[in-house]
Amino acid sequence: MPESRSIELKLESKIDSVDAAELIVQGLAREAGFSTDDIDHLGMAVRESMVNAVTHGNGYNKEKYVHFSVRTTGGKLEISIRDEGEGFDPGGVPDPTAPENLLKASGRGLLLMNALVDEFQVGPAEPCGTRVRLVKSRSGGESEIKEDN
Amino acid sequence: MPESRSIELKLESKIDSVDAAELIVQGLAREAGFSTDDIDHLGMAVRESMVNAVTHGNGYNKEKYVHFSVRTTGGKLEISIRDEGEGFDPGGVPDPTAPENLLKASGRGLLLMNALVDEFQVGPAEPCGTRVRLVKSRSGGESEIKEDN
Amino acid sequence: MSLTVGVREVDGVTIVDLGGRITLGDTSSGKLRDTIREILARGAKKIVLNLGDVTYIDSSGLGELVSSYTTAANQGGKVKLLNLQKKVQDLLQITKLYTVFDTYENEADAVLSFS
Amino acid sequence: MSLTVGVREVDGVTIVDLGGRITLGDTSSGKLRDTIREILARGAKKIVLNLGDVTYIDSSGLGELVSSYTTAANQGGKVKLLNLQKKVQDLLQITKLYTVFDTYENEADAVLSFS
Ligand SMILES: Nc1ncnc2c1ncn2[C@@H]1O[C@H](COP(=O)(O)OP(=O)(O)O)[C@@H](O)[C@H]1O
Ligand SMILES: Nc1ncnc2c1ncn2[C@@H]1O[C@H](COP(=O)(O)OP(=O)(O)O)[C@@H](O)[C@H]1O
Repeated sequence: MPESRSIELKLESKIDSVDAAELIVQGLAREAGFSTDDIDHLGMAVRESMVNAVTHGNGYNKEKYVHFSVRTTGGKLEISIRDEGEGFDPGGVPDPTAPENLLKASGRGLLLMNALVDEFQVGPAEPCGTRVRLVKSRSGGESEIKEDN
Repeated sequence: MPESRSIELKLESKIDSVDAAELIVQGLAREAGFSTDDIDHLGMAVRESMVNAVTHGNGYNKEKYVHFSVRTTGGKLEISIRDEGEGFDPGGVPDPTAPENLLKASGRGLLLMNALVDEFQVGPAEPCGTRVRLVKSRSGGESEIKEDN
Repeated sequence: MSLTVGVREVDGVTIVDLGGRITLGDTSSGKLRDTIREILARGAKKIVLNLGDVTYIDSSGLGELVSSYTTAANQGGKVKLLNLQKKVQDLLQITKLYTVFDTYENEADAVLSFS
Repeated sequence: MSLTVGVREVDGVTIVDLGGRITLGDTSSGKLRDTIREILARGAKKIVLNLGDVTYIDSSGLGELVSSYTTAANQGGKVKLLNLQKKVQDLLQITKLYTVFDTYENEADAVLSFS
């Protein structure tokens, strides 16, 4: 069955939107035949990215929205998350796996996103804010977590 | 596991919002341990209700929103869908199962909603528009479809 | 999400193999309607909709099935249904559309019913 | 979605049974933090977090685990982890937090490790 679906939403800057995006992605991934591990990883990656958009990007501001879109085609699932925040320099984010950062209570979101999907991009968006792109393809069997961090 | 979650969203008046609400409800129902049949029925009921809110209620108007909320507590899932439309008189809707209406191409949404969940209410909302409430409890085994129509 | 449509001929009966979802807002509903119109335009009047791979249908989708039926009937044709999944059967039950449609569980029976 | 928290004592070791999701925005993170504070306030210093029924954890949840660890350490206590599901193990791997936490697969070993 050549399943191909896409959903585009303008979501409020609150945690409910994070939960919603996670459930939507998990549902589409399940429909598209992703493995349980892949579904888990996609859910986590989208959760981390949505949390950043809602908190760091939009600062829970009621006037700002998170622009969420997800598309499945064939065995590929593609997510885009854009906020209306100030933007930031991803290169300037400290490595959370460095010994001096290991006991910090935060700073692991970007690392997890990158590890949990096949393609991960983060950068400035038009007209403002930050855009994250997450892509994962249906894997054959075992879960795949990138260990190249 | 005493699973209890709730999600409240303000959604645009478009079909993507229908798909989103459906996937969210299906996901929460799955988490809460509903059967496959129950999940299907909840998905369909919420889809019918969202379609009405987006089309009949808000008329695809970009300035109007659909206020969607879902809550699971114990084995019970509760959905509320409110639009910003003109409202309507549910009592005045013709019975789609009457012989003279059987060959009509539409008019079966409210009937389906009522049949697919345990509790179904539709009526005027504050401050305007229509509110639909759908409640379904986790059933023991077989799917239950109300045949009392 | 897409509805897939395939058309084939068996002993003078036109079988339309449908797959996926028949719901509002997709291109799906248009696709089914166009297919029925083309079939009738060719002069074929015996039509079977094979719903075996239809995973999902909503009230708009049911409406499309009814429209197919009435469009065909208006031109002296007949639309019957084949391979209904339980979900779809339930919906025909609730809506009493089972009184409108002849339904079949295997293709041979459906084809034979026209002769 | 709720994090469930239960506290019990085994041979002088405080075991915190956690269940559900540890994520941002729930009351969950606060719950864990409060529990750890209460335990330390009672003077207990040997703490095992039983994650056997934790179905989900995100980076904020990981942060909460780390905070528990450092809060205890600052008061001369120690937090160890028990019964990690594969998902959680993967996250400790990616984040290199496995170098911070002692982890155990059964309760007896975890309790014994303090003596
Ligand atoms: N969408 C965003 N807008 C602005 N800043 C961001 C955004 N995403 C991430 N950041 C910055 O990058 C840092 C690291 O993010 P992350 O790795 O997700 O960890 P955490 O969210 O726990 O801090 C954040 O603390 C924040 O300063
Ligand atoms: N939210 C709504 N706002 C306004 N009118 C509605 C709403 N929901 C239903 N209606 C009215 O009730 C009728 C029956 O609805 P329904 O049973 O869902 O069938 P259909 O949507 O196919 O017409 C609609 O045609 C419409 O006139």
